[in-house]
Order: sequence, then C-alpha cells, then structure tokens
Amino acid sequence: MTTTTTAPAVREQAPEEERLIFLNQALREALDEELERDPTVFAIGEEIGIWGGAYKVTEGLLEKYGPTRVIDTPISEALIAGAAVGAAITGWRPVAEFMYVDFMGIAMDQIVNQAAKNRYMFGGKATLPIVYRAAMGAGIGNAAQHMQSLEAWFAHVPGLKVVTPATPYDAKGLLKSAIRDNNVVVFLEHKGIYANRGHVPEAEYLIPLGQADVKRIGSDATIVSYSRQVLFALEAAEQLSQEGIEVEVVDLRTLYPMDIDSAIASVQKTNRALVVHEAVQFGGLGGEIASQIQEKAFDYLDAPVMRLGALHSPVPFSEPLEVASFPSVETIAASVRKLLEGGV
Amino acid sequence: MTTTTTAPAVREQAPEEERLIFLNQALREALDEELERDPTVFAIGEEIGIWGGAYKVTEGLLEKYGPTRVIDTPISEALIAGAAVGAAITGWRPVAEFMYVDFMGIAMDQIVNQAAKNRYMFGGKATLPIVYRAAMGAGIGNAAQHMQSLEAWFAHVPGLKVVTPATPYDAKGLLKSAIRDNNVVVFLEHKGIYANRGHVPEAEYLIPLGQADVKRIGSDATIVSYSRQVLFALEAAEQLSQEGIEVEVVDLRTLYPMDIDSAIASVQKTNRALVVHEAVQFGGLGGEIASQIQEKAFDYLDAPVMRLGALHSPVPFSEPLEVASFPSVETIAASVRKLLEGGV
Amino acid sequence: MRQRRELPDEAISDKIASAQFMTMTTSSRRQRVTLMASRKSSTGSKRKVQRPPREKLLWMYRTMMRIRRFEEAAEDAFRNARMRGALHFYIGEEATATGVCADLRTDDYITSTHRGHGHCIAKGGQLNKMMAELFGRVTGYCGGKGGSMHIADLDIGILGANGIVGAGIPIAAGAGLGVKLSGEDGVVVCFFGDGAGPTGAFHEGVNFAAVKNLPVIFVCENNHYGMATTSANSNAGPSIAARAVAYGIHGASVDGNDVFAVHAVALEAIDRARNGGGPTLIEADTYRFKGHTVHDMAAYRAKKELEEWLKKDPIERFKKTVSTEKLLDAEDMTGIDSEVEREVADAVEFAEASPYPELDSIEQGVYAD
Amino acid sequence: MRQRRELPDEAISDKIASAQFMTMTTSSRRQRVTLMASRKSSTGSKRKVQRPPREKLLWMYRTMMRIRRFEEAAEDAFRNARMRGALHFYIGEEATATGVCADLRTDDYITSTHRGHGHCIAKGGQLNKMMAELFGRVTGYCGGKGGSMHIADLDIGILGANGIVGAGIPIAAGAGLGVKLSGEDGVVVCFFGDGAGPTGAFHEGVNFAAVKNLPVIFVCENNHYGMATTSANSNAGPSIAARAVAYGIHGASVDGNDVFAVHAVALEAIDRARNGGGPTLIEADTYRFKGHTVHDMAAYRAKKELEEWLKKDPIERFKKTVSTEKLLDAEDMTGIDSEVEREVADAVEFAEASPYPELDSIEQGVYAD
Ligand SMILES: Cc1ncc(C[n+]2csc(CCOP(=O)(O)OP(=O)(O)O)c2C)c(N)n1
Ligand SMILES: Cc1ncc(C[n+]2csc(CCOP(=O)(O)OP(=O)(O)O)c2C)c(N)n1
Ligand SMILES: [Mg+2]
Ligand SMILES: [Mg+2]
Repeated sequence: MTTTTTAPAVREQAPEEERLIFLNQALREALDEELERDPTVFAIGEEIGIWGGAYKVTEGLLEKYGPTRVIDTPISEALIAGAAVGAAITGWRPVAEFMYVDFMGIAMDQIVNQAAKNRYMFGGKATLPIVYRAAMGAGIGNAAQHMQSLEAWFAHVPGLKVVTPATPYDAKGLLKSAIRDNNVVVFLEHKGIYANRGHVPEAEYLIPLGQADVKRIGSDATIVSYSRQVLFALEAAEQLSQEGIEVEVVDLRTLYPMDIDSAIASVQKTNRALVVHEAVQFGGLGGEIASQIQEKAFDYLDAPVMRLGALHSPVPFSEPLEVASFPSVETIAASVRKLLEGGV
Repeated sequence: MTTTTTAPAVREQAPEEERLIFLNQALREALDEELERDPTVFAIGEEIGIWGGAYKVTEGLLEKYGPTRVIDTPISEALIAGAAVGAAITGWRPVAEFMYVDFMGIAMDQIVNQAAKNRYMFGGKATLPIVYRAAMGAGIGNAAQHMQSLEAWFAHVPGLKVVTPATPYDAKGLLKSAIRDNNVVVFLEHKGIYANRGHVPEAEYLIPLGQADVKRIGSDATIVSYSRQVLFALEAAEQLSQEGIEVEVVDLRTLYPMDIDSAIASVQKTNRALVVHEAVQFGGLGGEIASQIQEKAFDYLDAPVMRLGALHSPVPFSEPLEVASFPSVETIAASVRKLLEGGV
Repeated sequence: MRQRRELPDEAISDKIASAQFMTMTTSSRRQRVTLMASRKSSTGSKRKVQRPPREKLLWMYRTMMRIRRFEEAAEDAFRNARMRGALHFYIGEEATATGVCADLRTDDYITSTHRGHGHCIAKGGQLNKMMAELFGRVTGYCGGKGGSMHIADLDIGILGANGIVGAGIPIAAGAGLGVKLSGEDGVVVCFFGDGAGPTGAFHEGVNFAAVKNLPVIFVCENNHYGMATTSANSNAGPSIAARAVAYGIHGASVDGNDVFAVHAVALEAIDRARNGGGPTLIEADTYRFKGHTVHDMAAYRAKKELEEWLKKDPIERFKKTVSTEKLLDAEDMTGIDSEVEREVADAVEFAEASPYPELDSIEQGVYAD
Repeated sequence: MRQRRELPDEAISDKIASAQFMTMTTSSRRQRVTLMASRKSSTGSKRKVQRPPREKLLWMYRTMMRIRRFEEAAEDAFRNARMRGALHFYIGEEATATGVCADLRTDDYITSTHRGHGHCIAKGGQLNKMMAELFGRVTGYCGGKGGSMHIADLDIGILGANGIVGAGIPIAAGAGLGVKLSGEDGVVVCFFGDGAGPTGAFHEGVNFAAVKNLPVIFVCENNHYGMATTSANSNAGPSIAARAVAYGIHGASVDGNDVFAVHAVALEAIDRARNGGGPTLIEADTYRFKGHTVHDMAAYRAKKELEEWLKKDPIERFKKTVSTEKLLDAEDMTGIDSEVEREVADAVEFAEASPYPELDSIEQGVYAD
C-alpha cells in the first residue's frame, strides 16, 4: 500500500519548515528515544561507547546512559549475537551492533541457529526481542571484506525479520518499530547514506515493519528496490522523466515480512517491472521478488521482470572498478529503457 | 545438455550387470581414489578418522592413509575452514568435512571472507583448491539445528562453486571433479540419501561441474530441481505418467556455475516450469532459477513459473510435522497438476 | 597501561585455596588466581567433610534416580521404535548436574547441551513434559517441535538444551549480563562438554564473562570423549580448568562422579557469583556409560576403561557413602526408587497417550506478535 | 585417561627459562610450560647481550625506515586526496615486524592484519607494488583489487593482510599444518593485534596448533588499543602471553619497541618451531603513534601517554643503541636514509604513473580455470 511518507530523496531541495538531519542522526534519535522510554532496552557492540560507533550512530549515548545501557564489547561477534540471545530470552531488549554486516559471518550460528530458532524450537514460548544492526553496502573503498550486501542470507531464515531503510525518515521510524518488535530483527544500514540528509519531524512516529512505500508515482514501469538503490532509482526516474518515461518507484523497506502486494499493485498498473539491489545479482533477493511478481501478476506483464544487481565478484578496491561493480543511476536508467523495449 | 547418465532413481530395479552401491560408499570411493592419485589431497574434519564420519563417508580412510592424510580436528568449524585456506594457498588440496551444513554458520567468515575472496582480493594470483563437504537436508528427526538446506547462502557468494548431487553415480563423479577443481567448492550431500543405492561403474569417470542432467524426458511440464528432491520429482513424474502427464525432470546438479540453459531448453519444449527444492521457499534459489527462466523463456511460458520449497519455519522435530514441512512426492505431483491448470 | 578490573576477593580465593591447589602468580601482583587442580573424591579427603542435610540428601538421590530411570525408559522406547531422532544419554554423569543444581534457586538460570536430560531434571524439569517432547507430542515442553536437543523451561530458568556444541556459552554470558544489569543476585550455570573446549564460542563467552565480571559458573563435563575423539586430542594444555588462569578467574577440577565433591565446589562458585566475585570455571571429571548417541556402540573405547568407570557409578557411590556414614537408611532409598519408577512409567504413558501436533501448526510459533 | 601429545624438548624450554619467567607445573609431570613474563628491554638487561652481525643491523635499520617512510608517503597522498580507502598505520611498531622477520626465510610464511604494511615490508615486500596497490592501480600487488587491507605476495610467503580481525590465525594454523605434512622445516609467523585476543578464531587456531604441535609462531602486537577500547577492557587475564599456559605451549612477553629484544625472542621461537618444538605465543608490548585509521585523531588517548611512548620510538632507540655500542656509524644510517627516501619517492611516482585496471576486468580473477 502507499503510505503518505514525504521523505525526500537526497539532494532534493526541502521546504523551509522541514527539519533536515543526517541518517545516522535519525538512527541515534531512535535509539535514544527507545533507551529513554524502556529501561529493558540496551545497546551492545564493538566500539559503540567511547568511539561512538564506526559510523557514529551511538555517539553520545554512553555519556547519556552509562556503561550499563551502552555496552562496549571485545571483538567477539559470536559473543555479541549470543549474549543478545541470553539477555533477550531473560527479559531484555538488546540492540546489538555489528560494525559491518561482513563480520556477521562470525556470528551466523548464534543469529540463525539460536536467535532465529529458539522461539520455535521451544514450542513458541520464548520471546526474543533483539535488533541486530549492521552497516552494509559498497562505495567507500573498504574493499571485499567490508562492503557486502548480505540481506539475502537473513531473509531466507525463518524467525528473522529484515529491514533496509533508504531515508532518514524511514530509518528512524523503522528502527523504533524494530526495537519494539518482539522478534529478531536484522536492521541493515547502508554506509553510503549515513551522511544523507532528509526530513525527520520533531514529533515521535513509528513506521510499521512489513510495509512498502511508493516513493514515486509513475505509469510506464515499476522499479522495486530497497536501501540506497531506491535513491539511485529515484534519480534515474527523474532522468527518464525528461525522456517522457514515468517510472513508479516502490521501496520495500522491509524484506521480511515482504509487502509484495504493493509491488504487485504497481506492476498491475505499469505492466513492467525492474528489481534493483546492490547485492550480487545471482542468488540475491531480486530472484524472490521477480518470481513473486511473475507468479502473481503474470497476465499483466508486457515483458519479463528484469533484475539488476551487482556483478559476480567480490567488491573490488580500485575506485573505478568498485563503482562500476554495482547498479548506478545510469545503469538503472538504461535497464528501464531496455525494459520498455521488451526487456532482457 | 542431456548427458547419458543412467543413474537410477531409488527403488528402481537395476539391470543385472549394474554395480549398485550406497551413495556414501560412492563418495568414499571418490575420496579414496583422489587421495590415492594426488599426494597433496588430504581430508580434514571432525570425527572423520576413528569414527569414520557421522555418515561413514570417510570410514576406513584413516586406516588406509594414516593421520597425515585423514585429519581429525577438535570441534572448531572456523578453524577447519580457515586451516583449509592456509593449507590450500600453500599448495595443498584439502577436502574439509562439516558434519552438518547447519554448523557452517560458525565458519561463514572463513568460507566467505577468506576462502571465496582470497584469489580475487590478491589480484587473481592465489589458487585455493578446497572442497567443503557437508551433510544437508531434513527427514530424520534431528530437528531445527541439524536439518537445514542452506545452499542459497553459498550460491550467492562470488568465488564459491556449489554442488548438490542426487544419485550415487553423480555423487562420485562430481566429488572427484570438485577435488580436482582449482576453486572453492561447497559440496552438499543430502543426509536422507546416503543410504540410497545406485549404479556406479567400476571404471573411473568424472562428471564436470556446471552441467545439468535431464533425468527424465517429458513433454508436458518441466521440473527443475537438485539434490534429493530430484528423486521425489522422478517418483511424482511416474505417478503423473499414469494420469497421462509426462514430466521432464532437469537435475541441475551444480548450483554455481548453474547450467540454466538445460532448464531453458526444456521449458521451451514443455512451456511450463516448476522449480522444487527442500530449502525454505522464501529467498531460496528457486527464485533465481524461476527468474532466469522467465527472463530467458518469457515468450514460451503458458503459465507462470511455479516454485515449491519448504514452509516458512525452522524444521520441526515431530515426525508428521517434519515430513509435511518440505516438498514430497505428493505435493510435487499436486503442484504439477496445478501448473497444468495455469498455475499458482 | 593495563588497568585491572574488579578482582575476586581474597577471602573467597583463600577459602578455595584451602583444598589442594596450585597458585600461579603473574607479573601483576594484584591478580591472584587459585586453581584447585585435584579436589579428589571428598570421601577420600582427610578432614571430616560436612554433609548436606537429610532433605538435600533425599533430593540428590531422587534426582539422580529420576535422570537414570528417565533415560532408561527413553532408550527402551527408542529401541522399540516408538521414538525417533537423536538421543544423547547422561547416564553415568548424574552426579555432576545433581551436585551443581542442588543449591540453585528457581530464578537462577542454566544453559544446557545436546546431552541435556540430566541438567533439565536436576533444575526441576517435569518428566512427563520431557518424555512427551521426546515422543514428539503436542503436550511436550516444546509442543513436539524441539525434541530431545531443544527442551527448555523458561519458567524455572532452563534456557534450553542446544544442538550446537559450545553455543550455550555465549548465551549463558548474555543471561549473566542481564542478571548483572538487573542488580539482582541470581547466577547462571553454563553446562558444556569437553568437546566444546576448543570452540571459539567457549573463548568468546568466558572471556566476556571475565572482562565484565559476570555471575556465570562454567561447568565443563569432561567425560573424556567428544564422539570418538578424546578430550586430550581436542583440548591443548594441562586441563580445561587450568584455563581459568588465562582468564584471571577461579578454576576448579572436581571428581564429577562424587555428588558431594561437585556440590561443595559448586557452592563455593555460586557463593562467589552471588556476591559479585565473578565467574568460575569448573571441570568435572566423569564418563558416559552409554555410547555418544543411542545409535553408537562406542567400539572406540576399551572395554576395560568402561569397566573401571562403572565401578565409579555415581549412584552406587552415593549409596555407599550415605550408608557408611549412616546418613540415610535403605528404606529412604527404596521408597524413592519405587516413586521414581512410577513417575517415569506415568511419563511414558502420558506421552504415548498424547496427540501429535496439528499439521497446520507447522508455521505457528515462528514469530511473536 | 588424558594421553599427552608430543612435548617441547626440555633443553629448549630451559633455554627460554633462563630469562625471568614463571613456571606452572600441572598435574601432569611431563608437561612443562615456561613463560617469560617480562623480558624487558635487552639493553636494560644485566648480562652482556650478543648483537646481530653488521649486515643484519643494516637490514634492521633499513627495514624500519622503509616502513616509516612508506607510510608517511601514503598518509601524505591520502591527505591530499590522491588515495582513498582505509589506511591503518604501523608507525611506532616497526621494531616488532622487523625483529620477528629478521631471521625468517623466503620460504617461511606470515599471515598479517589490517595493519599490515610493516609485516609486508619486513618480509620483503616491494614498495612500488605496495604503493601502487594503495593507489588502486593495475600495477599493484593485487592489480588494484585488494587495497591496503589485502596485500599479499605468495612468492615470498606473505599470505595476505586481512580485513577481518583474528581471521589470519586459523589460516596460519592451516599453513603450519601444510608445512608439517610436507616434513620440511619451514615456520609460519602469525601476526595479530591485542584486539584479536578475544576472538573465537584466536582460540580455535592456537588450540589446534598446540594439539597438532605445528610450527607456528603467534605474535600478538599489543599496542594497547583496539579502536578506542583498551586491551585490558577486551582481554581478561593477566596477559595474552600468559595464555600459553592454558594451551601448554611456550609463551613470551617482550618489549615490542626494542628490535633486539624482539629478535632474540623470535629466534628462540623460530628455532623451536623448526626443530619440531611446536608453537610459541609471543606478546609484544608496543604502541601505534597514529590514530587507528588515517581518519582517527585518537582523542581517546591521553596526550601524556602518547608522549611517553614517543620517547620509546623504536627507530630512535635502535640508533641510540648502535651508536652507544659503536655498532654502526652515522654515515651508515644517513646513507640508508637517503636511499629509502628515494625508494619511497620512486614508489609513489611509479604508482601514480600507473593506470587503473580495465573496467571489463571486474569479474576476472574470481575463479581459477
Ligand atoms: C558446532 C558443532 N560441531 C559439531 C557437532 C556434532 N557433535 C554433536 S555432539 C559432539 C561431541 C560433543 O562432545 P562433548 O562436547 O564432549 O559433549 P558430550 O557429547 O561428550 O557430552 C559433536 C562433535 C555439533 N553438534 N555442533
Ligand atoms: C571480526 C572483526 N570485527 C571488527 C572489526 C573492525 N575493526 C577493525 S580493526 C579493529 C581493532 C583491532 O584492534 P587490534 O586487533 O588490537 O589491532 P590494531 O588495530 O590495534 O593493530 C576493529 C574492531 C574487524 N575488522 N573484524
Ligand atoms: Mg565429552
Ligand atoms: Mg591493538
């Protein structure tokens, strides 16, 4: 369904009355407000205290809440994930930070075999309100072990919810909902947009998990995306608009549970769909999304559902290679043109 | 392409001259022959020596090759994966066993950030000939932490190859190729078929990675599958044949690199496709396969590509629930009927 | 450069030190680690040992018998194909769970392992719900969805058995963190096997508990084998208890088949944890009388080795001690025997009379509302 | 029950024992673990220390200067926005890599870390290929695809820097396993930081090397900080070297800013490893003069602390020692200074003159044929 979100895309000029803040600031406000309102919430992770988090999301929170609410850990990702399980199952609401999603490989057993499954294995009795936050995505030259997009791993695991905001407004509203959710939520923040500014109202608000947001209305084709690629898609849409092509941009926002209905509704209107993500294309969630679209809107499709993801390689270090390795405004626009010509 | 494989589905009566052996025996022969032929090959893992492997794949090899070729390790999955990297990059060909794919979460960093990426990160210079073997799949009552199918995680990682045999014949030929391959191969063995018997010739043979095998010829619909579900699909096809429905069954055998062309060729003939795997349906490789089929054979499709995977839950322990949680001969047959009526 | 964190108070460490022990003094004078290298069977010790009160003795005997009879019944059901899945028997190790849990409160926590029946029973688990779970019935602890390796009873602090070796250790550290944050005086007992000694989870969990001085008692049940791999071939170093030195925490080795010795060591560790003294690493020397799983005939073990250990049967030793020391009379125990027999028989009946979960419940209980 | 595995030969352990040390004797008499708790600055030690020959002294000085000037040039390029990405400087820690690598052979292996420039240079890495890699050029060690955190030179045994803290440890164990299987006398040096001390990878890797008695030398560069987190707040226990006791291997603590002290400890460990004596865990006490990354101003460190350490600059100390002891004269060093200046300048020129990799090469080099 279309929500009334007015979150602006980056660079877009915002009206006077708006309060423009950075995305990492929006996340910090969400954490701050939830730490304030619920004494069972605590933040735990590496360098989230004195350092303030690698991307400064937790900056100032140690000073404000002290070392029992903002807990620095040794470099022990499996411990961080497992400690969250032990604390959550005994009544706490840990918000655990992994500095990079790339490091979650170390914690996959605790996240997948323990956090995600305990409730079910224990007969639906245990409740594990955990948020696992991590920075994802490429574009800043940290190379193959710091720039991956691994959301497909988590979305494939029953027991996990997965959230991937694209704007400061969504980031704040979704993180607050994730912290209040009684499930294990993997909350993935694209490191390339922490410094993006966008409107975030003073007044408290929540954005429910599992609701997509149509970020641009269009009639000729639908782009289904999430995280930073939504912003690229919006830019591509502006370019295409000059050419008379009006693209609708559906931001899934939450990958599980996935609001595929919003995407379907759009495709039934535009009859053409392009799925875009920064993760490696092969085996990425684009396959799930495209498959569901053709399953549920088969008779509406004027062309096969197209997918655009990263090339099949680890993220290269060298700048020109890195930026060419994942979808960009240009390649998205080109894909839409191709889609209108019948696609693939 | 169709190979001339004559590997029989389970229960099928085999001609006199055939040599019927168990699937775990076929794997043992492959390991034995490669240990024999190449002194740089060694096996490493938990309980692979004295115990002979949880599913007896390595039984007798310690006695034959000694503790320097068949290496028992402590319970240290990250070490096993990482030791394979260190040994491979210095000239060895380790075949590392993870008792259950479920335990690979502990080793994901070493497998994904080290093994899969070293060659690329080092400028294409390093060569890491590693086979990571693991038992996968449900059906024997070991519950949520011992019965997963996680191939989608690995197939999404550039630098890894993924192999999932369905028959003793394929298992032996593919494992030998995997051991000789100069890349990191994740070799997933369904624990529900270790005790299946099938024809394996005396004479040495190899099955190249990346080649699908059409295990049954049919004209009305195509089932694309891999691992044990191929056998269920073949049984379902026999049932459907009674009803006059002839199903073609394409066994992908290797998931990366994926021989999608064989699936496409079949669908162009049958105009209908059902993708079946035992992994959880949401986010499974069925999405990749279905997407590629509709991208490349859109105009040939008389119905949307259907997918059939496990329900969205951890694997339940209780027998009736467990067997009902993933695709069976009955649900596959039902899906094909539905597909012929227009699908989904 | 290195600032020291809160340290175990000398008094307590001296108390522990009163048993045979060795001391390792490091460059930092302020750091004192005591390690009981060999508190051998308390019965064998010189000084007159003080025994638990009658009520506790009866509880100990009943608990050990409940564990043994429960598992014998489960094995019987399995052998008769009335039950399936993976079963790991605790028989032979009853004294460890019993001695450790004897003084735990209902609001204390434990994390368990794949070999978890004994821990669950010693912490107060109900046999009928456990048995029903093994049978995969809806009346089981997990409604049949977990099975033997995933039994939990959160109401009495049992945070779950675990199918992943070592995985309970970080979870126990997290539960301990929660207790510390709450400011209460609860403790967490983390059971794990010698096979978990080499896991990264062990190191990350114990190091964190030590760094944060958490009320967690790590109990390694060293039954000398993983599956066929010996503890010595998987764990480097003199012993697992000796690792306490590396973490700057208290460590103790104890005869795991002597419920009194285990109880004494556990009491000291629980005391210390309740009083802010931080974690303890206990290594209990024991042995599984059965194979690794119900499928395993344990051909890799010397017949003689098993025989030696059978002589150290924890239940027989308890009986011997309480009768030599005239602490209980035969009737006390025969009475318990028949009560336990009946309880176990009832549990099996309850389980087999219970229905399987509904098929449409497969996707229920994955997510909370 | 516990069978002992092969043990370090007494002679060698007695040799180490000749320095200040503490001994922990375990229940097993055959197990002897010696731990040099504080080999303080060799210059400060009583006995007349034997210095390396002139050629080695010149190599040590040149190596430390190459590391420092290389990184100064890299930082300069970064500050002028001619380079991007994550840069972790080794400046201030030069004596550790230099002392450890001084007696490694080309066919010996090292695994490195995110702070790897020093290790790479000390093992014989080429500055121009390293600099070109930092600039993301096709002429770099990794053809521009790896960057600072992934430089490797397999031809000279550099198995790669690593962006994952602790991940090099299991890899080093695997390389050590390979050496042992080959029956040759090579050794593997595994560099890691104090921040890697709490990782599961550390424990799994060191335990395995100890269990299998592999020729691996684990060198912890304790620069007292992870990012802002102190070593003491992330590592429990008296020290990282003290953990050797838990693994039953040799351990040593050494002044990491004293290249001679490091060299002496490394020689003993390399000797032992080459002769089947198994692994050693060395902890080098050092300090990074710069922030954690090029972006970090290290505000979390006391100015005074930095000043104290600047006084212990390993290069200045080397100069002082060699002149006081009349081992080298000023000309020797000024000569090297200008050669290194030129070499570094050439490396920058080479790098900036080199092209970026072709765009169509993105998917090349992922798989081998
Ligand atoms: C991480 C992991 N690796 C391997 C296994 C397979 N496995 C189950 S029990 C076991 C042996 C465990 O030995 P120990 O910890 O000593 O416990 P015990 O069975 O002796 O009580 C192994 C290897 C597992 N369950 N989890
Ligand atoms: C597994 C993992 N966790 C976290 C990080 C982020 N990180 C990079 S370096 C670093 C600190 C490492 O400290 P140390 O090991 O002491 O090395 P130093 O930087 O001091 O040389 C951290 C936390 C990482 N790269 N890998
Ligand atoms: Mg054991
Ligand atoms: Mg450090």
